[in-house]
Amino acid sequence: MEKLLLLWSSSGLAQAEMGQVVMIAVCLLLLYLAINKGFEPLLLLPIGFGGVLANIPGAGLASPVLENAVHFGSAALIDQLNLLAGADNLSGKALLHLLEGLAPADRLLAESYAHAAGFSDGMLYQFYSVAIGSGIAPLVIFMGVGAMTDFGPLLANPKTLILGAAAQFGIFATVLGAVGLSALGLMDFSLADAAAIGIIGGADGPTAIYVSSILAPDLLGAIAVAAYSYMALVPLIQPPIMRALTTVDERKIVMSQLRDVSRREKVLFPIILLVLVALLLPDAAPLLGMFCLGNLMRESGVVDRLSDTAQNALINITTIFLGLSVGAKLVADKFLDVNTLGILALGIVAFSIGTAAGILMAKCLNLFSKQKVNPLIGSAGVSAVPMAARVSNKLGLEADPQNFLLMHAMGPNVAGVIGSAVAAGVMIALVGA
Amino acid sequence: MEKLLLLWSSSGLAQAEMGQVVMIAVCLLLLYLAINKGFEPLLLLPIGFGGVLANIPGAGLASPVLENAVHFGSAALIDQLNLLAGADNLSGKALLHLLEGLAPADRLLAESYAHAAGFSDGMLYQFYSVAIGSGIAPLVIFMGVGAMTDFGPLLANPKTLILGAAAQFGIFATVLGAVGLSALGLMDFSLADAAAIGIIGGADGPTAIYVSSILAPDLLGAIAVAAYSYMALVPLIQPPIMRALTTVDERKIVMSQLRDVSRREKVLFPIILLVLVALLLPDAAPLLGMFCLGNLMRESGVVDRLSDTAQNALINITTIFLGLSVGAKLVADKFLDVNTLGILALGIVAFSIGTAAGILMAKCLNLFSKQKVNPLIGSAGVSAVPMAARVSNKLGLEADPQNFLLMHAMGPNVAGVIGSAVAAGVMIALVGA
Amino acid sequence: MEKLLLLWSSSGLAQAEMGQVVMIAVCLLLLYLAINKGFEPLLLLPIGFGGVLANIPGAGLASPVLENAVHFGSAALIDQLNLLAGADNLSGKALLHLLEGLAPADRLLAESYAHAAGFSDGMLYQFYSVAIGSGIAPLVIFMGVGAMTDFGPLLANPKTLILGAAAQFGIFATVLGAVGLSALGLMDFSLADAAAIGIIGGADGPTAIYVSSILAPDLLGAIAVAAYSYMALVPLIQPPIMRALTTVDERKIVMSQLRDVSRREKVLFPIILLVLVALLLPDAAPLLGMFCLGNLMRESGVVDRLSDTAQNALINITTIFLGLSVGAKLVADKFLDVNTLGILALGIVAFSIGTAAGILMAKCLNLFSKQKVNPLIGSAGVSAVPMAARVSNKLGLEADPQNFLLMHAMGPNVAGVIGSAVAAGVMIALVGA
Amino acid sequence: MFYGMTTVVLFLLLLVLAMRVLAWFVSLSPTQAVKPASTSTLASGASPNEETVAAIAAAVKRYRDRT
Amino acid sequence: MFYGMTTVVLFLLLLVLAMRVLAWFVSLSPTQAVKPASTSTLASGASPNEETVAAIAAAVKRYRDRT
Amino acid sequence: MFYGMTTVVLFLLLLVLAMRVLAWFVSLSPTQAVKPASTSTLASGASPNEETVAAIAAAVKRYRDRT
Ligand code: NA
Ligand code: NA
Ligand code: NA
Repeated sequence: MEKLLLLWSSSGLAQAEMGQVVMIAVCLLLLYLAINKGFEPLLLLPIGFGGVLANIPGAGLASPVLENAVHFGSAALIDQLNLLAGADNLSGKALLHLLEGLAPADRLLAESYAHAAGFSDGMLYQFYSVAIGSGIAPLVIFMGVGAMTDFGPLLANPKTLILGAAAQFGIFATVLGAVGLSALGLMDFSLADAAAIGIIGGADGPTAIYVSSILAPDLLGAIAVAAYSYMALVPLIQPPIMRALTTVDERKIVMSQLRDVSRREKVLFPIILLVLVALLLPDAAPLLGMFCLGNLMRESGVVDRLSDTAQNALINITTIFLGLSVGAKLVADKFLDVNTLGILALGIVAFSIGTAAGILMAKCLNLFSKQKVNPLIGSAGVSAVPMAARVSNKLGLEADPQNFLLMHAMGPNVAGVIGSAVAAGVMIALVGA
Repeated sequence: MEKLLLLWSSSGLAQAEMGQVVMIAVCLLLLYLAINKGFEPLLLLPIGFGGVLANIPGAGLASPVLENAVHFGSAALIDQLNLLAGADNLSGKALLHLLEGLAPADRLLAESYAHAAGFSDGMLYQFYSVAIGSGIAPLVIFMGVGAMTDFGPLLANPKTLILGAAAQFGIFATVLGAVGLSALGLMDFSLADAAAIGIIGGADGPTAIYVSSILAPDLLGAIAVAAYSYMALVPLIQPPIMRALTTVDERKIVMSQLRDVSRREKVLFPIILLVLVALLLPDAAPLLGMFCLGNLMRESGVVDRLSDTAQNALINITTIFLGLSVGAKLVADKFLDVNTLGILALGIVAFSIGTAAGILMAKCLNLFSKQKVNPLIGSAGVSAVPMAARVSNKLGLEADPQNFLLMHAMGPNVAGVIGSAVAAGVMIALVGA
Repeated sequence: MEKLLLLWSSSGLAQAEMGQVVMIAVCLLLLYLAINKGFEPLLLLPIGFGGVLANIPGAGLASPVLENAVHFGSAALIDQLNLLAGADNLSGKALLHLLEGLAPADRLLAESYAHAAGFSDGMLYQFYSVAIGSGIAPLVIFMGVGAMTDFGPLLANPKTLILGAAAQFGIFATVLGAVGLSALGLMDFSLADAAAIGIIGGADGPTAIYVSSILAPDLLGAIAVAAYSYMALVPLIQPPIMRALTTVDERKIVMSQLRDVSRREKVLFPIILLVLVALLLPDAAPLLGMFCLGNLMRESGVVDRLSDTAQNALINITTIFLGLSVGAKLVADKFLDVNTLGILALGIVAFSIGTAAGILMAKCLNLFSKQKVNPLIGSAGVSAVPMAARVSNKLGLEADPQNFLLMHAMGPNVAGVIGSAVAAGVMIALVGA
Repeated sequence: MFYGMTTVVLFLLLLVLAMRVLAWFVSLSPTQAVKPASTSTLASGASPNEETVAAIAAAVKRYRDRT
Repeated sequence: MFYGMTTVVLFLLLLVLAMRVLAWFVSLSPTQAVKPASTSTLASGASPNEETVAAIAAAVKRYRDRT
Repeated sequence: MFYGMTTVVLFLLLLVLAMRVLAWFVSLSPTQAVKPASTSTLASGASPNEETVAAIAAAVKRYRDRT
């Protein structure tokens, strides 16, 4: 009977906290959206699944060894840890906080006690450390995205890069807004938090995860969920803004055929981009460097087997573990917080401003240029490849069933990827310093 | 000449110990069985190969840096390590034991001495740490197995899950037996050892490796070899037991066609299983969580590229390193031990009891149910997917050439995977506590 | 304005040192050779790209956390590190040197200060640690190469193994030369350096990287670049030597058809090789062990899915990170050194001697054997698979348009892979001891 | 161990129950499989419908043929 | 280094010898290739023979067609 | 943040400029694509030309058919 009690007390139901149950429900909702509504399932399915695992009561899958030891350790172990921490009868978060502040040698000792008592780093915590804590997984995904990206439409019409630049305005406006609202006491975000949140407006998952892993790891879960959700919602968010800011005549503008782009241009472009980044924006070098490597592997045509692997096996493996790792951050005490609502609100603001800025910039360009640009492609500058470009194409077809904008919109679309990576580098340089 | 002597003294022959030679022979036998007899070659080939590498005299491929330093270090290094260990003139295992007991900071210092003297962690030791020490590789393989598993036959006939439950009786009976024999002084297994050995009866490689990496790392090599060998021997082990416990009439029972299972059921099943595990059996959450993730990726139909990778590149890569890592545990002083014989004996007992329990449970179900179950499918409950189901099918065809049991046996077969993972979680909860 | 200054001061241009600019130019040249001239692009493209990244001014992508902290840290952090190092007002390399010499516990403390100040290990440094520092990546690539290698031609004509042995003479002659020149004060290489440089003559990339990661990590960048460049230049380097050392009549020698090799021989060969290595040359066990594993997976025919993965996804993934990691060693203070010129010069000497030794050995064999060997296949013994064999074939066709030597040259060609791995083991045993 | 085996059996019986409930629950709605994402309202932009596919194909073709 | 080169050559000569022994050893038995696993007694359950394959195929077909 | 946005825009404008220069530079030489490696002198041994391919194919065939 004693043993049954032991099993029961180790069961999840007995240890469940309200927050964990709510988070599991939230994550099941994410799974529903991913599977039934097609919300960016490649990421949101593993994220939602990881979130369920992270919130299993009593399993501690998302916790480091010391946290597991403090939460589930025997009285004797807790005493030992108290002694080491120079404390007396502390437990829970107070003890954990002390232990985490110890000098490395003492901390290793505390961890060795915990290991000896049978505790270990949770599975998801290990995934997080390797995939995101090191910064590697988003970079590897970016390499794969680079290997999937065709810069042809952008090279054929360099002007569209300006649309990709304009769309980053959403990022900076949102950061300012978040800082302002925090100054007014309405929200509670540091500058680093605000910068990480703003990047949601870049509509680029790996970039958002990379930046928030550096600037605001505690907000990473909410930021990633917001970024991918809004990317999935692009077909709902963008059209009203696009219709409001354009006239029917503008939407009917037919753009001229894109010129031919030689292979030589395509091969040189990632190298030139790399060199410019190297010389001017070293903080964007990891993201854009890996992106350019992927693109160069694609376009050079001499390492097709590497390019194929980067686009398939490697990016898929990384995506699985990246998703689970993001899920590790969907724990109640970090996600069920009023700040998460703030992040969701600011995220959609960033998206909307970015969309609007792209369109307005396109209209602005038209004032100075003979070659008119259909402003509908401006919204594609937020990236969200290739969804935003498809939305541009769809609205163009609504206005004129013969006006295919897809290829034209791919220019600002891929420019948006570069733009938000550049913005990320600038943020890290400004805020991290 | 001096140099030739140096080369000779560094050669394997000069340093070989009897145990290493015997282990190399054992591992070559494993390779023979894998290649020529088709014994689970996907695992036993890398395991056998890793075992040969681990026993190369003088190479220390399976040893951590300190062990290599203590075994092959110069007199000066040994003196330095003695000083650090507070010992005097110790060497070999005595010194190593002291060093491993040092506080982390001192141990790091000892390791830094060893690194400075040119020693390092052996290749297989590194593989073991990353793949098994962390617990990750068996979990990743379980994800791949999940992505390969079709729960259709089980969902069509939920009753067969009970057969998968019954077959786990072999696990628990064996644990009791091992504990009993140890109490009688006939064997020498702790409760944790016994639990890890019992899981062999689950006929599920990654589960057995996962459990023994937590409960009995020293026995891991023997347990993994026993588990995979007996899985390969299922077509020899099971039929006599199946024939002995069933009448010809029972073997001729024709089961009704399985009903259709909708995609919706298949998508919801892994989620429901996950939630039940989360709430009731957190200790089984890593294994069953990853399994359910793989299955959800498969059935959801929205992340086919992830599912493909989990079933191919990722599981293959992991299998190679898992096999080599298991091989790292096939070293003489752990394997050439009377306990290994005990493990082999207990393992086959567990298999046999599990097989019998599944069949008897099927006959028992028939007492209470109108829809008769062919008891031959009960033995498939031990898992060993899909071998055990094929054996059921084969014996069914022997009794009646028109009686195809394969699909019916797949129900208990996949249920056996769930069953032994649940049993693993229960073991870890009971014994690890 | 202040902020713009901050951004400018963090930009690359403001921090660029001459050496970095030169190294970026060198790496762009590597990219040019890889892409436009087909110089071993699978490795030289990622190496060159990694080299550009490693030299981005101010990014510290190839540096460990302490180096980044010392270079870019605030005055307060530098003070803190000075205190810890027991120094006063040191900075730059002097401080770094002290910090790297600290006992592990203090070093961890220093690193924790650096982490707290926002610094971290650079991306390429992380890749290097995991891929090369651990020794794993070259071994995994060797496994893939093993899985791609057909030993049929070698087994059909074992004599050609002697050609593969002779070609290793280049390695040892070069080591002697480097040691001699250093003794004369003309160069400055230690014995370990010389051994690592000599392996360039093995014409085998992963072997060269593996050996130099153990014996001469600082020279790794130059050695890897030299090895792959000369392998790419085999069609230029070898023909003049081959023509000079053979008569037209010798080049016209027609070799008899190769005998059939049974699958059984092909399966047993890697096992026999493994056992011989295990007993006689434990220091070559990692390299040749993984090579034999790959080949056994290929030939056994029972683990095709593992063999396929080893030849594709796994080797491709590893190649990408191996290349980037080698690039991490292409930093100015290690590469822009007169020693690099020495390495390049010695490397081509090693190649040339190896080529000549292979051809002369073939002629020598012809003195004692009735079955004449076409000496053109001797040069293929340097390995550089399959390029050197193709060169033999080409020169054979020049002499006699019906004399196809390709299959005959594959024997010494794959023998050269074994030969240089054996030589690597011998080097490590002799020099590492 | 007795309790262990009991737990395993109870858990699996619960799972049998859950599977029966699931089958009953699924049988309530018409036997359609889960709708493919492309037919849901939201995803109509995400997963292109027939007409978008045609448009994309045409655009790509024109882009490729433009020389 | 001289001893190093000697070792390499000796090892490779030993390997040549081993290959000759191997070729001789293999030539003793009839030149059949290594038997595919499926024909060995043990594995006959593991790797299904013709009749099992047919049975499985039939079972799968009936399972798929059962609606 | 104002400076941040400015930097982004300036950097991207520079990139536009670089792209225009690139396009102009590429247009100087005849519009051939980058030569495939196999046609360069150096790589002619590396990437086999027609005749080598034929030779290899013939050699492989003879090797395979030799029994
Ligand atoms: Na963007
Ligand atoms: Na089982
Ligand atoms: Na070689």
